[in-house]
Order: sequence, then C-alpha cells, then structure tokens
Amino acid sequence: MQFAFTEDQLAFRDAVRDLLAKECPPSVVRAAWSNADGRSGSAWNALGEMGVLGALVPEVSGGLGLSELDVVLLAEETGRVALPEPFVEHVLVGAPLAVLEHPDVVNGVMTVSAGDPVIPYGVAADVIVVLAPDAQLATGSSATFEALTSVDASRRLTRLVEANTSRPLTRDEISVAFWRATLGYSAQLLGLARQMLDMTVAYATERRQFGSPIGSFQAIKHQLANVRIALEFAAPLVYRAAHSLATNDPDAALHCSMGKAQAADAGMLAASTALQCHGAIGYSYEHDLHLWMKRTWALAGAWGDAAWHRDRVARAILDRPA
Amino acid sequence: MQFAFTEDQLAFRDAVRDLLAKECPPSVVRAAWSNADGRSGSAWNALGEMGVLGALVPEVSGGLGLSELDVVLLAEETGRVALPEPFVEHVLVGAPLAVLEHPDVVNGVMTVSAGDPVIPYGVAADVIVVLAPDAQLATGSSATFEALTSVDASRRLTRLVEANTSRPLTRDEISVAFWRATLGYSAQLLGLARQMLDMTVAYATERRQFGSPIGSFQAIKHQLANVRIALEFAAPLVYRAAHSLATNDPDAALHCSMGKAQAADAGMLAASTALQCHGAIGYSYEHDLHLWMKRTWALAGAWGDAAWHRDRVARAILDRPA
Amino acid sequence: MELSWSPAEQAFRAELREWLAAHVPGEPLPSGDTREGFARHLEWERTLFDARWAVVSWPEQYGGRGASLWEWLIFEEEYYRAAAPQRVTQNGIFLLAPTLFEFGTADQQDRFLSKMASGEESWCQGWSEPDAGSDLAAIRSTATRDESGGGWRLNGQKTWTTRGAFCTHLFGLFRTDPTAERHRGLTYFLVPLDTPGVTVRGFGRLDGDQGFAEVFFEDALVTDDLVLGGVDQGWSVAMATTGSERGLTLRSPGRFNATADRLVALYRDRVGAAPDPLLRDQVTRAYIDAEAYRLQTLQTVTRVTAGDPPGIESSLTKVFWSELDVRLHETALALLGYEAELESPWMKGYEFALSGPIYAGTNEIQRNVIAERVLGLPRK
Amino acid sequence: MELSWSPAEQAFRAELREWLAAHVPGEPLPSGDTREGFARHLEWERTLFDARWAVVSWPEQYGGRGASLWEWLIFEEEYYRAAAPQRVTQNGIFLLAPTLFEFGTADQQDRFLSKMASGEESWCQGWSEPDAGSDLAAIRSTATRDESGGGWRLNGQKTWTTRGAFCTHLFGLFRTDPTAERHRGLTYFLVPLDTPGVTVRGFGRLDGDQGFAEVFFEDALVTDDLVLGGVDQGWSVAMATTGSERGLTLRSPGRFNATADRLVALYRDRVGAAPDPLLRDQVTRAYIDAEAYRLQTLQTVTRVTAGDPPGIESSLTKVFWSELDVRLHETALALLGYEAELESPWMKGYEFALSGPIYAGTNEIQRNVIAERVLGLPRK
Repeated sequence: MQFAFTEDQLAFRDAVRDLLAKECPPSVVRAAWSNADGRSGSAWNALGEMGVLGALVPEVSGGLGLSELDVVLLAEETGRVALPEPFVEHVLVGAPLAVLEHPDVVNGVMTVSAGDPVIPYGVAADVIVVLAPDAQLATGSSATFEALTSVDASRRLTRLVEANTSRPLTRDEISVAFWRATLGYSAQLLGLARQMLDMTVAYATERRQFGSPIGSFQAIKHQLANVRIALEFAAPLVYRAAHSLATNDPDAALHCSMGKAQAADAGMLAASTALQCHGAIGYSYEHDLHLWMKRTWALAGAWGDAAWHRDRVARAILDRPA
Repeated sequence: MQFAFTEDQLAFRDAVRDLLAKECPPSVVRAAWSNADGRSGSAWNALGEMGVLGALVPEVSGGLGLSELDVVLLAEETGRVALPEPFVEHVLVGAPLAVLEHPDVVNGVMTVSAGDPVIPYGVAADVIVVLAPDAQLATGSSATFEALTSVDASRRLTRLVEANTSRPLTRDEISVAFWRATLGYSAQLLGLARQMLDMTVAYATERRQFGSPIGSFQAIKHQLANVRIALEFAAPLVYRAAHSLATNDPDAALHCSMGKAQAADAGMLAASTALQCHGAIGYSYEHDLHLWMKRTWALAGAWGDAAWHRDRVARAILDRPA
Repeated sequence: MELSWSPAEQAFRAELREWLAAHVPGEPLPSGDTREGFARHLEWERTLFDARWAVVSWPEQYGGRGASLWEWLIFEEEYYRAAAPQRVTQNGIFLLAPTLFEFGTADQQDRFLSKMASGEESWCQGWSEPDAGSDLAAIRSTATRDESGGGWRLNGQKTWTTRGAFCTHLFGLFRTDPTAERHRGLTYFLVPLDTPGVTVRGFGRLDGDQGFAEVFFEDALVTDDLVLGGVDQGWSVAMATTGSERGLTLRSPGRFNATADRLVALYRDRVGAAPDPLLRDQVTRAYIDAEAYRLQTLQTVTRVTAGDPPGIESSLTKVFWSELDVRLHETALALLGYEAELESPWMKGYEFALSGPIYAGTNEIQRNVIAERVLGLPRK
Repeated sequence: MELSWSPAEQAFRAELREWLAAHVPGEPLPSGDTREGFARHLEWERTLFDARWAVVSWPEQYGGRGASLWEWLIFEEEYYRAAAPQRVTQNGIFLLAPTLFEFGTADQQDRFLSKMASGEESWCQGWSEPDAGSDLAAIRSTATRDESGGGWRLNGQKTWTTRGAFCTHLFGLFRTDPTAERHRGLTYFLVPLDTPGVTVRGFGRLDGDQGFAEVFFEDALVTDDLVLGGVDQGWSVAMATTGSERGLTLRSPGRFNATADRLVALYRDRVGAAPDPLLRDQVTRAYIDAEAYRLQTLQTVTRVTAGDPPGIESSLTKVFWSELDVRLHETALALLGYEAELESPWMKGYEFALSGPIYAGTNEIQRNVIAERVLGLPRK
C-alpha cells in the first residue's frame, strides 16, 4: 500500500509547472479572452516540444506511453494557471484516439479537441472527438460548427453541425474518452481552486480594513480554512480515480464520478469564497480572479456536473440490490 | 393587508408567558425527566384555570372558541419554557375532538394526548387521539400501551396496542387534527429555538477564554447571527400557516408544511449551534441546554420531519401539471 | 392579521398589470450597465415616469402617486413578474431620494427630485474609496472650504461607483474636517459630474459590462447649496440612505418570488415528469425561502405602516435576500448542467447575484451588526 | 502508487477477522461510560490483550505485535466492521502511551505500559479545568515542591475528565512555576487516583451516562518518579499527546467507513426500491466523504511511513472527521423520521458524535490553526 506519486511523476509535474509559470502567466489567459483563437500560442508549442501532448499515446506511435496516473498532476498544473487550451481534450481524450489517422497530434502540431456534446476550441482544432449525439472522430477542416458563447470567453465553445470526413467511435473508445475527460477536468478544477485559494490568502494578508489585514478576522480565516479542508478531501479521490483508470480497476468509473463530484464542489466553494473575500476588488473585470472563477464554473458543469456524478454514485451504492 | 397579531392576541401571549415563567422554570422540566408521569403538575392546572386548555373548544361547549391564530403564540411560549405536557396534543388536537364525549377536557381536569402513530404521555392521558394505524378517539382507562423511550425522557412515549372504548375518526377530523398538530409543534420549535439562542447569547457574553468573552469572537458571533436569521425567516411561515388554518385557506396544508420544514430546520440549527458555542459545559447532563435540545430533536421529527414536509411542498409546486 | 388585499389595492394592481402588459418591451433591452443600454433604459424610465409609474410612493408634485408602502410592494411584485427592465435610476430613487426627502431643503427637493424620477438627471453613489470599502468610515476624499468660490473644493477618489460612467450626478461623502477621525467630520455633497475638476473612468464588472466607475476629484468646486444636511453631519445623513439601501426599499420580495417562479418553471421544463432526486429539494428550499422573505416583508411593512421605522433588523434582511438570490441562481445553473456555462439570463443573473453579499456592507459586516446590535453580543 | 494490500497484510486481516468473528460479543455490552459497563469493557480489553490484539502497533514486550501503521489501519477497519466494543482504554493507549514511549523513563515504561494495555490500570486525561477549556494554557492547578515528601503537592481542579470516575490513574498538566504564564511553567504528572487528597466526582454527559468526572486535588503528594518529561516542560510534552489525539491515531477511517456502510444499509432498508428524493443525496455525500477520509488517511500514513511525521495538517483531519461523523448520524436520523427520537444506536451515536466538534480543541480553534499555521494568514 502506497498512496503517493513517484519521484518521476513529481519531477515531471515540476517541469510542467515551471514551463507553465513561464509560458502562461495571467496575461496570457487574459489575452486569450480576446485574441483570434482563444489559445495561448507559445505554451502549447512548448508543451508539445516537451512531449506532454502525446503523453498517453503509445511509444510505438511516437508518444510517451504514459498512464492517467502520470498525467493527472500535469492536468492539475494546467488548471492552476488556467491554461487556455484544449489540454484535457487533446492529451487525455483526442491524441490517443486520433494518432493513427493523424500522427502529428503527438507533438501538438495538430490539435485535437473533444466534447460531449459541446466542444471548446472546435473551430481551431484540426481533429474533433465528439461523444454525442453521434460519437465520432472527425477532421476539423471537413466540419461545420455552431458557435456558442461560454462564460469563459477563452473556451470558444462550439457544437458540431456536421463533418464529412469522420469515423464512428466504438463503445470502448467512448467510455475511455468520457472517463479520461472527467478525470482531466477534475484535476484542473483542483488546480484552479488551489490557485484561487493562494490568490485570496495573499490578498487577505495585504488588504487592510479597520486597521488590520482582513485575513486576521476570523470570518475570513474560517471561510478560507473551509476551502483548504475541501481541497484536502477532494484531491485524494481524484488521484485514486487516476490510479483506477491506469490499472483498469472495475470500479474506475465510480471512482471518477466521486472525484468529479468532490472536485467540482471544492472548486465552486473556492470560487465563491475567493470572490467574497476579495469583495468589490475581485468583482472587477480588471482583476484576474474572474478568469479562474469562470473557468471553474465551466469545468464544474462539463463532462457531468456534481449532481449528475453523485447520482451515478447513488445508483451504484444505494440502488443495486443489497 | 396586515401581518401582525392583535393587541388581544399579544396580551394573551404575555399572560401565558408570565404564568409559565412562574409555573415552569427549568427545574420543573428537569424534574419531569424523573418524576412519575413526566408532567409539570401545577403548570397544567394553572393553564386550565386560565382557560387556555379549552382555547379551541367552541364556547357552547364551555371553551373559549378561539382559532389557531389565537393560540399559535401560546404554543410558542410553551416551547420557550420546554413545558413538559401534551399541550399541543390537548389544546390543538384532542380537546376539540373529545369535548362532547368528555366535557372535562375543557379545563384540563381530563387530559387528552394524541399521536401519529406514537403518543407522548399516553399512559397518563384520560383520552387518546391516534391517527394511525387506525384513526380513533379512545378512553385511556380502556387502552393498553407499549412503552417507548424517547430521547426526551419527559415525553413518556407510548404506542397504542388496543382500546376497548373508542370511536373512529372521520377523514375531516383526521386532517384537521394532523395539520393543527403540525402547526403546534412548529410553534413550539420556534419557542425552543428562541430560548436556546437567548441561553447561548447570555453564556457567550459571560464565558471568558483567551482573556475575552467568547461572544466577542467572530466565529461565535456569526454562528449565532445565522440562528437569528433562520428564526427571522421561519416564524412568518408558521404564523401564516396559523392564519391559513383559521381562515380555511385552501392552501392551509401546504402552508403548514412550509412552516414545519422551516421551523424544524431553524430548531435543529439553533440546537447544534447552542451546543457548539457552549462547548463541554453544554455537553454536561447537569446543564439545562440538553433538555431544550432533545425536545427540539423530538418535535422536529414528529408529525412529519422537514424532509417529509418539503417533499409535500415539492409535490405541490413541482409535480403538479404545469 | 389580514392577508388579503383591499379592493383599492386590487384595482391598483389591475391597472398596473394592464399597463405593464401593454408597455413592457417584448425584447429585453441591452444591459443598462453599458452606455448604449443605459440610454435605452432611460427612455424606458421616461415612459414609466410619464405614466406616473416611476416613483409610485412619492408625492404627486414630483411625479408620484402618493402610494402606500403596500401599493409599492404590489408595484414591485407586478414589475418583476412582468420581467420589466432593470431600474437604472434606482440609486437616485432608492438611496438618495429618501435622504433628500428627510434632509433636503425645499429648494434642493424641487431642483432634483422630479428630474431624478424622470431620468433627466441620473445619480450614482460616491461612498467607496480604494481604501474605504467595508470600512466606510476610512473615507479620505476631502472637501476644503473656499470662501472666494462660495463653496468647497473636492479632492480625492471614489471607486466601484455603479454606472458612474453614464450618470450626470454623484452623491457622496467627503471629509470637511481634516482633524476629525472616522465617522466624524464628513459632509454629504451633491455633485454634478460635469463640474470642472471631476474625471470619470468607467471599468468592467464581473460580467464584463462597464458598470463600475472610478471618479477623480481635483479641486472641483461645489457651491454651498449642494451640501445635503449639515456640514460635518454627513455620516448620520448618509446612514439614512445606507439604511434604506440595506433595508426594505432596494430589495422588495417581488424580485425573488419572480425568480423562484422562473426556477420552478425551469425545473419542470428540464426535469419533466420524473423528479430529479438531487435538485428537487434545492428548488423547494429556495422556493420556500422566497416565500418566507415575502411574508417577513409583509410583517415589516405592517410595522413600518404603524409608525415603527425599519431599524437594525435590516441587516437580517440583507444577509438573507443576498444569499437567497445566489442560491436561486446556483440551483438554476445546476439544473442547466453542461449548458450552465452558456450565455443565458440565469448566468447573467448569477453574476449579478454574486454582488449581493458584497455591496451595501458585506455579509460579514452585516453578521457582526446582527450579533452586536440585534443580539447584543460584546464588541470586544 | 500501490493501492492493494500485501499478502502479509491480507493474512493479518484474515487472522484478525476470524478472531473477531469468534470473540466479539453477540450482544452489545452496556455502555462503557457507566460503572457496570466499564467493568464489562475491561474484561473485553483483557480478552483482546491476551490474544495480543489490544495494542497491535506496540512492541511485543508490552503486549503488542510490533505491527506497522498499515496493519494498525487494517486492525481498525476490521474492528469497526465487526462492531466490536468501544475501547474504554483508549485515552491511555492513544493519548498517554505515545508520550510515554517518547518521554518516559525505562522504569516508567515498564511500570505502566503493559498494565495499561491489559486494562489492569486504566487512565483518564486531566487537561481541562473550569476556566481552561479551549484556552488550555489557562491551567491553574498547581504542583508545589515538597522536599520532605520527595515530590510535589497537587492542588486544584480538573473537569470534563472522560470516564474519570472509573479509572485508576490520571495524566495531566499542573503549574509547577507559579510565576510563569500561559504555556510556560507547566509539568506533566502521572497520578494514581487513590492518592490521598484526590477526590473524584462523576457527572453526566449529554447522553446521561456518568462519562464525565471532576477531579479535585488537595495537597495530594506525587513522587518525582511520576513526573513525565522534564519539570516545567509539560506543555511541549503534552503537545505530543494532543497531537496524536487530534491527529491520526484516535480517528482511523475504519469507524466512519463502517458507519457509512451502516447508513447505506439503513437507507436501503427504509427506502426500498423507490429512491427517497430528499435524503438520497445526503447519504451519497456522506458516503463519498467517508471514502475521501479513508484515502486521505492512506496518503498521510504513506508520508508518515516515509518518515515525515503528521504535523499541523492534523487540524484539517480533526475538523473533517468530526463534522462528517455528525452528518452521518444526522442523515440516519432523518431517514428514521418520527422514530428518530426513540432510543437507538443511531441516536446514541449522534449524541456521541456531537462531542467531536467540541473536544480535543473545538473546531473553531482548529480553523484558526488551519488559517494561521497551514495557510499562513496573520494572527492579528
């Protein structure tokens, strides 16, 4: 029994964290709200050069041949910096599915996005994986989209209207794709929440009212302590889900649902607490907090929201014959 | 439009409050935990002399001929002092039903208790009203009971095994009895919660730790503020329910369910907050807090708990054809 | 206790409902927190004013109907039920006007009230400053006596001024006695925003609209007749306004009952016959809470009508409605599932609802007030 | 990451499960917080001890098996799953023993540990005093040097001492330096309760059982060999104990997973096929939280096993398990409806669970600790 990541996994996480700190400061996230494709530009290429974008692609196909357990911390890091890219869609869902038809997905020269049913960055993507209504792998250039507006303006949400060049997905491919995406979004929600907590602790330490830092008031302390507690007891469920997927545990789907439900709740709590503790300053568009907050709202609802996933858990533990 | 009680209703409330302050101090409640019948003794007789126990009995039958709206504040006062008596069972449910067969219920010389299905003070009561499994009005002396143990040792809970002398209740009688009991327990829950809040405010003002009264700490202040808020927005639902019953409003049952759900939640919040703010002192059996707390637990669950009543509201507002 | 409306009140409701049905724009107006939307909303305000629906509870001489608080409640119920446009004039009508009625000179009342009601002049609030948010008494902006100019020179900065970039006037607090501390030595000024030395910079709120503004004052001269209430009396004068902002007037139940009804409709629409086991209880709780808020307001209005003004209990109200509003919208978004992130009135409403626990005294401050002034717990 | 148990660990579990199945009393024992029940529980402890299950993680010389933390977790899982009797010796085994192992002399260890494990001597905790609850450092009980007696004279009062009326020994803090303040000048003493000058008065807890005691000291003489750790070093010595009380050792996940499993069984039993739309989500949340607590513990044990001792994060754990335990029982009582008020293991468990957020440092104190020492927020 050993509930910990390996030195290699942590070193990989640190390398990606360093890369993202350099390539994806808040200014990049903010720029993605108004630029052409909603994406980061250089951060994506740098991740590609590092091999991260092909992490789950088998080595025979030029990928790193890693498992969900090896990339869950990387997804968390992309959440921490609110990376404006289809990271989960490409790394956990799309690349492994598309690599035979489109080898260039391995290094991110071609981008895959994915959705169920709505697809972020659909127009910008070279390859599309969509799970509903008709589960298929489609070539972006052959597809037409309906543009949707997400509260997170960097997500460039679309709905696939039709694609000429595509192949249907097998039931197994659909299932793997769905649960990997769920895991990836759960991990990103953890990272987003950790960053919002750090931002708020820093702000509460420096902002003074009534002659004291507001972080010295119990009302602030206890709200932030509650966020820290929620994170402490959400992360292990997400990491366990990664392990279950990596080891084909028969309960992997159940574990993914537990992780997403808890991570989404922790993320929503972190977001509303961060806003309340920032007050009007955090309510200003010019402040970065809302970029993290709105990404959190979006990811919490996508690939099944907390209520949907808890309902799946309920079906498994409550409704099956005793 | 006028959402307020009349001068007469408030004066009656004050008179009963004064009587209970004299006749039912905490020592009486504590004594009822270990005495023969779990009851207050003199407080009951004094209420009878005042006419309160026949409040809902028509004047032609020797009662005061008052309405639910006239007695809801009296029930709240009996909750405030945790009166160990079948007050709601007698005044709101039993006396009006039994007065023709048993005229002495008007002044409380005979006591009526009631339950659905479990009956507090069943053995001590002269007359029994039970709504399930077989709704009937029974003579206590002719009945046999199974004794049950309530967490509130003064309640002397029983289950009716059988009664020789009894008459069945009509559907109307059952419905009126049920909703009046629900209203009465809701009002008592408000009174119990107000008293627990007052006890806790007083304690937090006087108890010192870390060199200050604990009531000066925000963590205590905000918990108690939340209880005060819960009460502020529970009471009007209960008072409106009383008005709806008194005016035969077609939505009276719905209004009673809203009142019970909100009053039960406010009561449970007041109880757990009071305990947490009292700490180990409140956790001691010798402290009076647990007498109020356990009465609250019992009343919150009886005549439909919050979940059951909210489900009724849901059926009315959500499930009826749009 | 009497919980039904009088024939006169029912007639008032009927007339209003008919008028709203005939005049409320079929298409929702663009957000009043944008320059273009603000202008469109002012046109709507003018329509309301011309039909004497803009300020029903005001005296007729200023465009009102001398309506009772009860009729005002009916107005709000019907207004929100009809999904009529947001009131971009509300800061003037609900925050400044009560103070003008109480402290204003006859001249000030005649000069400002009608134009405020018609929207010809629009008012924003100048309370907060970069270092005076929750701690309002930390205001640093100053007003210095200028005898030659026959008035006061304003200097300093206000911020988070709602719709400040679109309004014509600002009301706010400035420090007239530099030696006084905290709540003392402040004065309440009425400031035309075209006064030389006043600069306004709009900036975005959470939803991206330019609904906030910073207002900078550099030796801006305001004459004595623009002082509301006494010099150095600003705090007590302003508290009347804050009281009404935090209390009854700004948050009538109509808004939340209408939202709760829309939430119920959304639930039925999304969930259909089979009850959603997870959200059903949340919807029901929110609905019951909205009903509780309506009833508690009836209680308060009954007291106020009997001559007992709304007091510190308004802190209870502010915490409850602001957190209820958030719950209502959170529940709706939960019902929307993956569509929650899409542009929608519910998301827009959620973003707006999130400001409720922050402005007009954060709910942390309000809970302190409840604990200390309602429950009597010790300050220290 | 490796989330399965080794063959050795599985064998340990199998042996234990078999033993428990054969020995756990079919009828639950009377409450260990009553005099009679306490005696019955001591017999059970003796049975555990004789089979070397009482203190599996201790060295063999004191009756243990030198088991790993992992095996200890397995022990707790199986123990709670089997619904075996409460551990009335836990204050000694879980709170005092770690301190004895760390600070005790060889003589003290030999003298006390085995008898503690077998239940021949039973220990209660003497921390709290009437004016030192959350504010533990406000301890006033004194120990005054008595050269002629070759030890210290204890005076003062301890209270809320769990099972103090039934135990043979008390461990606690007394002020040896009257000039020192707060955390300084305290000393950790081991006190036989039959020492002349010591009076114990049992009193009732929330559930009515005599599970609490007040202990009065009047010039009670304790010899130098009953000082644990250095004179005036009591606070730092005691913190090790408090650390373990607040941390891992007292609240292994087994207890909450077993409760969650019983809650699920109760739900199925009460609700049957048709899902209860209102409580289904609550049950599911509680179940997931219990699972989260188990996994977080595996994480912690992995760290501890790697030589990184559990630190201040134990405050996170304490808040979570204590509030989870309350939620688990609240949900069960809600499922019981009107029967909730009836005598039942769930009600008894609820009354006990309510002590969780209070003892071992109230959750208010714990949240301060999390904010200041985990998050680094300013104290003042």
